[in-house]
Amino acid sequence: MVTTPLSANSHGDHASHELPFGTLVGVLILLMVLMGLTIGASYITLPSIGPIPGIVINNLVAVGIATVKAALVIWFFMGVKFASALARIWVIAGFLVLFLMFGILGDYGTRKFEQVNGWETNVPHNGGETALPRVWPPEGKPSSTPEVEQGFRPR
Amino acid sequence: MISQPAPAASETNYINEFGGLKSWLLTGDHKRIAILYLISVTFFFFLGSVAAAMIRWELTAPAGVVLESDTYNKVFSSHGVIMVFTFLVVAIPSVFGNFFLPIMIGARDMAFPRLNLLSWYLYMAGGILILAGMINGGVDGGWTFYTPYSSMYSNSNVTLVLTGVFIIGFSSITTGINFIVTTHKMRAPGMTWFRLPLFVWAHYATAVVIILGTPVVAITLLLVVFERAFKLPIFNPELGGDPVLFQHLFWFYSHPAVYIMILPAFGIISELIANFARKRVFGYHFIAFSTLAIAGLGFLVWGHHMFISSQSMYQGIVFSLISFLVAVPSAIKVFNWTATLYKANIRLQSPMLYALGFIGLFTVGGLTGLFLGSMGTDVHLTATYFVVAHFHYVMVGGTMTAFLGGLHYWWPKMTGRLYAEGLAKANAIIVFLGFNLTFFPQFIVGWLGMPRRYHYYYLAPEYQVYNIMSTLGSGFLGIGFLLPAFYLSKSLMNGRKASANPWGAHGLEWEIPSPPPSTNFLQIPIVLDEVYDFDPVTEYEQDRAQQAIEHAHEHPGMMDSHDETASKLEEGGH
Amino acid sequence: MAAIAHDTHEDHGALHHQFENIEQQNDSYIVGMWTFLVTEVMFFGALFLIYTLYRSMYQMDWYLAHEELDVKLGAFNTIVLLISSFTVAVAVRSAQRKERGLVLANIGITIACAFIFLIVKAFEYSAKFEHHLYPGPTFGAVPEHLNGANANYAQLFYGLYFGMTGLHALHIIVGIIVLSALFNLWWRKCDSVMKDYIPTELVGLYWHFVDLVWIFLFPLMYLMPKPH
Amino acid sequence: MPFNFPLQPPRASSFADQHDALFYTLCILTLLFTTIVGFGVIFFTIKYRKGSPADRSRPIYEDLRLELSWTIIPLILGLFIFYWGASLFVTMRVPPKDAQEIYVIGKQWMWHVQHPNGVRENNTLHVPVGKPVKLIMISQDVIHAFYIPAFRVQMHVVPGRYTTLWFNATQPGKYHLFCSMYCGTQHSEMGGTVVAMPAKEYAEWIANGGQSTTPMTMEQSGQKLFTSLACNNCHGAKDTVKGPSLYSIYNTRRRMSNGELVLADDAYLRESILRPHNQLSAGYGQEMPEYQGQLTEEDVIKLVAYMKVLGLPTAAVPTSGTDRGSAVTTGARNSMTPLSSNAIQFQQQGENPTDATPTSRKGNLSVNAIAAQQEEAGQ
Repeated sequence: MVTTPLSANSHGDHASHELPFGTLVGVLILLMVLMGLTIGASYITLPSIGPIPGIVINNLVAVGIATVKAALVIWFFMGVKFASALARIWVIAGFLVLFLMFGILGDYGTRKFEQVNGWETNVPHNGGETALPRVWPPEGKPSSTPEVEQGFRPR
Repeated sequence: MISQPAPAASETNYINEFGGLKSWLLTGDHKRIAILYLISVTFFFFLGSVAAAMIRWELTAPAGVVLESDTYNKVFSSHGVIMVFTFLVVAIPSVFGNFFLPIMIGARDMAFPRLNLLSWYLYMAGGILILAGMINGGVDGGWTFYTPYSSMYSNSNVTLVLTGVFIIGFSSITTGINFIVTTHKMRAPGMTWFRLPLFVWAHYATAVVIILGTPVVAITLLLVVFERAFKLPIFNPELGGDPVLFQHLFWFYSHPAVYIMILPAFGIISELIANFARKRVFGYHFIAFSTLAIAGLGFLVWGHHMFISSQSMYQGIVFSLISFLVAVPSAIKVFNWTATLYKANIRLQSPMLYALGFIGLFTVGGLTGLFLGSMGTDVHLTATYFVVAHFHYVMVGGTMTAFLGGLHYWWPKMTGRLYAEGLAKANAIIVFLGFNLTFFPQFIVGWLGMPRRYHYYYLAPEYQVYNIMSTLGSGFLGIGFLLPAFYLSKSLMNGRKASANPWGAHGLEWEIPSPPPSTNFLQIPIVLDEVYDFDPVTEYEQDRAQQAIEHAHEHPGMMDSHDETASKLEEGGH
Repeated sequence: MAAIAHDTHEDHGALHHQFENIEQQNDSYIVGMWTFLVTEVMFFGALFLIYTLYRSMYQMDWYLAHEELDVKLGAFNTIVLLISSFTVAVAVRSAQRKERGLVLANIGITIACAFIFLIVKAFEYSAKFEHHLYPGPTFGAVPEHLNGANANYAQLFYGLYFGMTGLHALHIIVGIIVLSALFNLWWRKCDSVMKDYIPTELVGLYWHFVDLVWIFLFPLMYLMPKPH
Repeated sequence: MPFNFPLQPPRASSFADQHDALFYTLCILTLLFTTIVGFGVIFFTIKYRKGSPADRSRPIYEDLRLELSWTIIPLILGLFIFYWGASLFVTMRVPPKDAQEIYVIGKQWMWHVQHPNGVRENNTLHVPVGKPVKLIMISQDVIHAFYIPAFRVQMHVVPGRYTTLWFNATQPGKYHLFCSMYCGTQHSEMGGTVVAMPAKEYAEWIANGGQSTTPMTMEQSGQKLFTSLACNNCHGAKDTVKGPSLYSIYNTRRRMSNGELVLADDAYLRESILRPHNQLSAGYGQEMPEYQGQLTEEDVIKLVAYMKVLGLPTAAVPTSGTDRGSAVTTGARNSMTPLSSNAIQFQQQGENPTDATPTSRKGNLSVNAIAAQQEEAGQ
């Protein structure tokens, strides 16, 4: 029988891929534990490390744990452990391009270096009346997040 | 290639094996699905062209001719939406890719025939939604649908049309999945990656871009729909949302989408150049890898559509840099195609004329891209007719020309009929000239500063002369698009039957009868020889021999050197 | 060749005409499914991107707004989904071992979990609607439920909350349909699933993905740390 | 209908020369490469046409040196162009500290410009020559783009975010001003004129509160007010959902919402400008803001004078070119009247996004077209 090129990366008989039941249970328990960990971590406020503020670390921890959980599911439940190299390439490619897309955030990260001042402050005659017809800043509690101060929107 | 029993042996082919409309609408055969696609994209292209004609007519006078501004805005938006989403993105992959990718790699069908059929139905559903939106009330906002105009201010059928585009997105995703799996898993024995025709490489790269890009625009447009339908305030500046974020997400797909439109065209051109120059493509590996490079880098340049959209200057610089990097692979292709012609045996048949025209037009289109990739000039030229001209040089001069070239090249294989070659050649020249007359003046008028999507330009009447030239050219272009419809459909009725390989071309699709049998191959071929396996010298001698014979038949009695070579060849030759 | 392929594998489902042998067919389906999941990743990825951006802009308001969500319900739903993901994995395993009873049981549990998830979600949504926390002109009509967050940014938050969880719920519903179809096939002892574990595996992959999305949604939506 | 073939836009700012240098360099490169490729294609096609007696022995299929050369050379050229373009862009993007600031608001479908001392104008921008000018821009509704071809500058005007644009005009004169980002029905008419005047004249112009020093007829100044107050946003050539048309309204009988017929004489027009809600035309709500206390009697007289000729055969409309600078001048009248009127309009749109008021512009066009043609004649 002529071997087609695919058999290079095809894995013969798939029936040999079943995980031991114990492993599955173990993964499930691990996932539960990690979930508890996330909930717990979200209530304690972590200290800042050097320049990185604590809130960022909190978020990193949360996302990190979620990523570990995701990895567990992908590796064991979804059987990437056994999948063909091709399937793995696709898994990686997907997350890689997703990562590229987050480059969009770079725009917002670097924009604050060339922020544009509004005109309320430096138009003498209209006493700081905003040029915007809409009520601005909008009603409700004025936000106190640092990013806002850095000119994501006119203040 | 070893394999096929004598071609033309089989009388039944994919067209006549099963009869009845039902057998077409429920078919899983990639060839029949390709034909369904061919009919539908032609229909949509016709609609888009009508809109284009209206635009051109309206622009002959600075203060418009017949239309109200609202109507005009809806017309140009319809032109953009129809041409981009229902023609350019779909046409080449879904028609020629669908038809020939499995044949070229020696497979009986796509990996997932039913998915393939589903993609056509999705396409039609989306297309019908779009048309519905345009018929009852129309849509404006241009094909880019920038927020907040599209999400908060437009009072046209944006919701309906965007839903249609969303659905069409899934149609191309399913096609992409099919291409990827098929190329990876269905190659015939011996069909190694570097024996793949460049057409297949191009479609593989395209599929990758489709898979990774389309979902992003799908969700983005869906969010606009939600904002209109359920007041979901994602891009609403009044609530602190950011309309520029929409542009980021939109172009993250829509720049790669440009490569979805042009890469398959590259594939077709590589086929045409190689087969009509009777010579292996120069730098096969470089073209193949440049295709992948374009697909990869294409995901990193979306920001060059946004240099002046209040995007951060620093990120803009990065995008500009990468944009210049992505220009290089395109240059590589053009030079390689040109080099292929060196020491070749060039047949100037109609598909080749389109291919040569493509090289010229794409060169101009690509180089004018540098004007827009370099930030300094982009500030002045972006959002003017310069962009319109650049885009049309790449998309009409590139993709559309390649589509026509491919159509002429594979028509005998798809239908089993030969068309009027003379008319086809003339048409290729009409298209080339008409195109340049249409779009070159737009470079100038854009450089003068005429913004795109303008209905009236009475504030700057000096633009009129170029607009009139452009409209004249569009007339010729229109003829160039109608003529093929005429002589191709005529060939269906009374065209001569086509042999299995009317062009003397090289490739698996030419080793099976035309039109091919339903299962493509009676037996899966085993590929032994390289791709585009021509030898210029023997090709040359055969040409001379053939000429000599023709010559001898014209002037019987007269003997000259030609006939000697001819007789020699006829003894020892074939 | 196809004939040979059939001889070497007696215990598999139908071989479609376009394939040469069963490995090719199985591999194609698996790779195809993964490719589809990649598109799904990008699909939700864009939403997560938007979420990240706006949250970084309006941290405090979003924190205040998210306090309205019920962590207990969220956690409960997470547990439900994790369990369902586990049972699907077991179902696939049993499908490979051709243990029909186990497969049916596990798919059944999964479907049940899916319904529980949806019901809980329905309760959460209805609460939000009562409190006028759905985007639109009447948003924030009951200010005390904003916990002092800026109404506009809170509306952004709930816009994304409904958008993302809504799309996720949609995927769950699709999952229920597919799982039920699979269950039906096993119930009727169809060869297509009995002899070939691939259909079960594909549905499993899809369901795991739905679970994955929630694994990220839960901490991001319900568990914001207090900005400090 | 001028059929000359203009080949380049006027160069009127300090950027123009730098920009054109890069532009023409790119043109030369394009020409060069197109010629190379085109010549190659044609030459080979002729030399190696089917059966031509050319030598085809030892054909080459791969040549690394060749490939590298046409990979590296375009790359180097590209990087060079990139550096040039990027550096030019940075200079265009970073305004000098001492630049004079002018504030621009884009809204459907007009440009509202406000000079530092409070002088306002619409669809016209007066700038001094030889001084760097920095525009601080924001949009009230959709994304617009502020585009002055002669200055080679263009920038989006985004709602909810300030953007800047700076230039240094070098040539006095009138230049086109366009909105180059699609913004709805009248997108193509959302433009006007940039008037670059010598610094001294500009100073005078500012000092006179934006009055051009040349005297104007009542109708002309009325027209200026009419546009500067954005009356034509609602009162177009035809009745629209937003407002009744004022075309040839003078001395016609109008049906009021309370059913009575009223003669539209001077008194009525004045009344409905200052206190529109007292006598609502049939079928219209109280959208129109009251101009009581916002306009001087003089302004009102000018407006009424304009309404008398508005919509008559356009030849009869005495226009003042496209110099439609506003006349809202001194102290008390420096409040944001035209804006706050649009504020109401904006908030309505905010609540009801789909209300984007399509209006026919044909009638309005005639006036503007005349104006444009007069400008042509003037230049």
